[in-house]
Amino acid sequence: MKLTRRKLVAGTALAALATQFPVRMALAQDKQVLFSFPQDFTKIYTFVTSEYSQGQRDYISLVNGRGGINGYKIVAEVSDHANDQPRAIEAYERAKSQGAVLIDPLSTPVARALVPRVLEDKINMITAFSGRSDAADGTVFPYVLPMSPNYWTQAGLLVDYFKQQDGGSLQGKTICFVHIDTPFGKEPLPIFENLAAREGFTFKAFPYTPPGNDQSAIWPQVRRARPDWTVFWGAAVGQTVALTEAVRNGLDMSRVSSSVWLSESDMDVVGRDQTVGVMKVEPCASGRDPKVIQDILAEVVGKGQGAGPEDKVGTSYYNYGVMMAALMLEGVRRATEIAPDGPVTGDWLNAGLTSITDFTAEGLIPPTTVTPEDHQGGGMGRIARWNGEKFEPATDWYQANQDVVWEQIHKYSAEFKATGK
Amino acid sequence: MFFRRAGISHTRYQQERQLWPLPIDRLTVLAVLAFLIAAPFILDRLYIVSYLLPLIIWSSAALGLNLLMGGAGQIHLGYGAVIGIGAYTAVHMMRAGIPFELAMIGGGLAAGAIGIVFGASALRIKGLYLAMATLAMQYIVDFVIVQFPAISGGSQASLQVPPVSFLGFPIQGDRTPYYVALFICAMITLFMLNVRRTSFGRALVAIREKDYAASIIGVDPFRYKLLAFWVSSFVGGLMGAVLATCYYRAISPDQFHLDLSIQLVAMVIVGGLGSVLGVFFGVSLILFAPILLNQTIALVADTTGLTLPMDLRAHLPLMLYGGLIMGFLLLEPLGLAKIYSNIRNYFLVWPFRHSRQ
Amino acid sequence: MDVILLAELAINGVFVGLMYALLAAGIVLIYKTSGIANLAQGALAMTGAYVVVMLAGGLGLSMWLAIPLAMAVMFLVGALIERVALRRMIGQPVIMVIMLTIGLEIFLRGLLPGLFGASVKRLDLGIPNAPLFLGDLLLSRALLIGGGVSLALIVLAILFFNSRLGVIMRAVSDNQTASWSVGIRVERAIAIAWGLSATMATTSGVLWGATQGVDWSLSLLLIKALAIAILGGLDSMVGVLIAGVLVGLAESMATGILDPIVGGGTRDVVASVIIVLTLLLRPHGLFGREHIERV
Amino acid sequence: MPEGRILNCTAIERSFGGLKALKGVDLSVGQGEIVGLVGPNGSGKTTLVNVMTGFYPPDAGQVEIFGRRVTRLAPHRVAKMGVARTFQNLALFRGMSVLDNILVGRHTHMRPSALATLFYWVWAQREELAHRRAVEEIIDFMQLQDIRDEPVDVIPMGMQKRVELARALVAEPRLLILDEPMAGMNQEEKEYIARFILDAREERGITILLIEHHMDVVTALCDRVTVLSYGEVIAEGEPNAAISDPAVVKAYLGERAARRRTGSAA
Repeated sequence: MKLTRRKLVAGTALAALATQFPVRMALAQDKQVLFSFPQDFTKIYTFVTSEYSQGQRDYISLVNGRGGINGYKIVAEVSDHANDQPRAIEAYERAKSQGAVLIDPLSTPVARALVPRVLEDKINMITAFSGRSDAADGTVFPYVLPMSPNYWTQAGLLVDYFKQQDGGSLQGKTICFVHIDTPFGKEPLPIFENLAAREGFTFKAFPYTPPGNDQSAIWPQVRRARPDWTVFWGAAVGQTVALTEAVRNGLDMSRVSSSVWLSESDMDVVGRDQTVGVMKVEPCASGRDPKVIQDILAEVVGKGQGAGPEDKVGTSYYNYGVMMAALMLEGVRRATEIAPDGPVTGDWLNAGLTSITDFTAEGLIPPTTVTPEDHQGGGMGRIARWNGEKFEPATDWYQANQDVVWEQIHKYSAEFKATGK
Repeated sequence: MFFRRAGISHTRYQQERQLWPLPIDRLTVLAVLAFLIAAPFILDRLYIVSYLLPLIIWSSAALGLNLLMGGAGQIHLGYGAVIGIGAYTAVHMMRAGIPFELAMIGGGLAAGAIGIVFGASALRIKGLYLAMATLAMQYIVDFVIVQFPAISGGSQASLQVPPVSFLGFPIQGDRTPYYVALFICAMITLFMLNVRRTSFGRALVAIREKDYAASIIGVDPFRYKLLAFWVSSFVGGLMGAVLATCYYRAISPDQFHLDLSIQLVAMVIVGGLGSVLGVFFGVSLILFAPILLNQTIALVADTTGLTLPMDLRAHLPLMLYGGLIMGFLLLEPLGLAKIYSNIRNYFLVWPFRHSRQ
Repeated sequence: MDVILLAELAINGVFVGLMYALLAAGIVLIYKTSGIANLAQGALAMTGAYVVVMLAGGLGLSMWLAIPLAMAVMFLVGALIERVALRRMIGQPVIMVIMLTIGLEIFLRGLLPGLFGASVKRLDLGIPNAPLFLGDLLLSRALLIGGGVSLALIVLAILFFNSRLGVIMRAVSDNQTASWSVGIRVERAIAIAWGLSATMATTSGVLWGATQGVDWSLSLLLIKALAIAILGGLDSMVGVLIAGVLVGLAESMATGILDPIVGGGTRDVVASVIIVLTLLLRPHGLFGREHIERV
Repeated sequence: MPEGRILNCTAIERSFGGLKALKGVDLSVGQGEIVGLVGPNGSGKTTLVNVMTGFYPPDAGQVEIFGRRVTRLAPHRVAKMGVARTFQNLALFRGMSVLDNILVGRHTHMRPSALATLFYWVWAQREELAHRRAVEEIIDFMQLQDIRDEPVDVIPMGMQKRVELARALVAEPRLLILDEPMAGMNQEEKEYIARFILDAREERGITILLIEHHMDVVTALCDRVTVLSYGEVIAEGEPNAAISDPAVVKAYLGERAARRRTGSAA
């Protein structure tokens, strides 16, 4: 009995060791660019990751299916880090050993933890809608690339939109901000506070305890503050609960908004028809209309090579995934144009990524320009409203209040540079 | 090879009280130590930085918890917070220019001081109630760290560890952090092994087993309970500093949440409560099982084309983690240490399996 | 301070507290019969809610059929957990039993999202969200109904303890060996306690799931339930009821009054402070019997 | 009564809830005596010992040990004064070997420190080995050589009692309190323990307070006995005389089971 158990253990250990090798052998083939996508499929980011990852993988399949980029194939290693830093670090170090030139952890805590490593190892880390907002400053964070409107920019867009709607002035108005009480939730505070001073509106913040499954004591306070506009800022359960409580407290849905973290499935949970009018910030188009999504449907999903359920294609988060994959691959394309024969290194890809100019992914995303200084990509987005079926754009792509945003970016990046915070 | 105990007789108390009275054990220890020292030169760096290093650090921390739980019999579900206190104290000290060696001690002292507060509740309550109290304290410490930007590091809630050195060696790259952690781990391991053969350790066991009987022998239960909390918190705080400096390099509050506390308790239990060697086994299993499972699934998918739905695949490690905890408690409550000692005892007397050990 | 706001916070607090208390009642039920604190109670609530969603969404059953069915299923699940796992742990140190329930919690948190999908699922009870105004005072129907159902179930649980089966359970909790010797089937009583507890957890999961949607985070309800169970006294059903109201009120008031002062969400920390203070000042809780292992 | 009182209890009262367990008990033990404490079950013997050794503070009355008032002193402080005791239900430390169990008994003579543990070879080793010598003497005295390295929970009950006695003796106490050391033993084992108790007094000069049910043992070993019933002293003095005191006979005859036991003992 003892011996059989021992054999079992030994066998398992051997099998486990054996798994260490195959990926390495695949590396022997040349002309490929290795991306590492360790993401959180099981803990905090479950609400977004599966759709986001599906979009990324489908887009990469689309490009690879068309023969790759100037002779290079893209290989993406997807794994689960469960928002757990040791596992994320393991995944990162593994990716580094295997020669990955880009990592997309899609998690704010993981991204923050990896910052010192990527800066040292010169591996490009994509921090779309996550990580440090001040990483937009490419001079301080050369290898950290958000390439998407950061939270400060999103807050700036929202305030500007409110101002447009209220006839060009927010003087004397009240904006309530209900946010999850984490660094991520607190991040937009300085932007709102600065803009409150500049535009003359009253700003009130209401933090709720993560993950925010009970906000019943928050929203009566919000209602009683009689806000002209309400912004709720959280993720996952916190978002749906916030929206439900907003409905229950009878707030006017057309004056309630969130960040990029609102999706069709949130609306399903709250009730599609109860939330008509609610706003979100869109970094890219949603739905199946954009040409890229049509191409994916035809060339990837249509051939049965889709990475996930077909009905998820075209959701907001799916399109975020496509958007980020498109930007990464545009970076690869630029890199192959700058140095066609590589060598494929972090610096090689970095040069490509930071020379993306007016890229729109055939209409999916606003014109995006990434430079060595500006890693945010211009900070354009739009406001969309839920119409009961889908998110409908309420504005064109535009940018707003970037002066305030960049003031913050420089302030914090300077602090990072000075004190290593 | 055969009957490894044969021909060994001790003639002095000192010989008999050695850490490893059998020559075969001393040989094994030396071999493992030699391997660990040579590892950075013979293994791929990946295995150093993301396997051996966390293994060493987590084991050292779990040893601290093991002293408290296995040694003194006190439950602690807030050990992650203790480690966090040490890490934050040490990092703030290093950022103020205090050398790593002192900051490390400072982290340990701060964690020890607050650990005493945790422990004070153990003077009034025990068992389940102590578990609840420490659980609640974990939440309170989390709250305090997050709520005070002065502690957590401003709006980004992230603190980078400045470049520091240990005994003159700059802690950077892949090797130095590993050796620093290995050195500290060796010290803590020696300490924990020695505990079992000194009056201090015996007093702890006495408290654990029957505190009324301990007190009539002259062991002050209050003093030793607090001392157990103090020592284990000190080790936790020390390891917090090492964790931050040698492994994370930047700390944020979520590194020290309840998950870490539960993970450490699971490691100690899966390894075998009270066993020093078991801790290393437990840490290896809990730390690496999810990673290996992930890779095995990926391998199966690659070779056989058999794929699992993404959600199921992603959640399998979590099930395995929970399953491991339950499985060990139900099938082998004494943990991996017991399994190891069964095997060892079998081979010690092999082929005479019925000999007395 | 705005009186109406205070009143609203108080009313919300009481009803939310009752909803938490329902989960705590399950913990108390198990503790009363077997002396085990079930830290997987939150995960059981999550499991129950998932089962409802699967029965309703997956099999297309109506909600009013799915919920009773799920409660029956969960009764069996609870009894099964006791039979397979907890019964073997008799005589083991407390820490082992606590860890077993934590292991179970982790396992369930992996199993259900793994099998049925991790994204948030909708669970619609058909309670209208439209606000209900009482003068200037707003009442949330969902909270009223949730709190009401919880109150009814806890009262039922108290009555149950005076029924024949309840008397048996009380006997078991008082002295297992003695119960054995007078012919009470202790194992069966404990298994029933687990089954009932899982059923109550399911109700609780459904009520919370209707507000927040169903995903793993339902298991986080545990800490509140624990605070209530400890404040009330781990072996007192009446204590749960009163502690539930108190904790709900305290949290709601803290959110309204403390948050602006601290500048952060104090809600969860209130529960923790309640646990610590209770344990230090009155370890057996407000209504528990004083037979705690003391030093 | 000999000079140099070791233990002196005066008017000890103690109640639990409504139950008065001790109602003004007086008891004294002189230097070098073996004093028996007997009485039917529930008469308060163990409670009295618990009061003496600091487990329960008395509601009223005084305890003096070696001429010092120890009322309200914590048990470990009483132990430090040179008092050792054994328990009615064994109180050995599972998870340690016989040797380590006895070594714990040396606690009051050692200077345990966490730091010394880290630097074992420099600070702790010499002390450990010195005390090991004292322990080996007791092991020889109690004839425990064979089972020295066994885990304490696997050895037979009689041996466990002996280990507990060894643990008490190794502390080099001046006063030793034995709470039913022979409960559940056969005749041979009882004789062994009786021998050890006498030797402990003869060779080590230890004063002994003995709680015992076996009347043959009590009359054979003790210089004096004190008889308790319902928390009161009902007889005191030379063993044979005290036991045949009418009040004592009555107290024991109250129960049929008790009568059988005294009958067989006499």
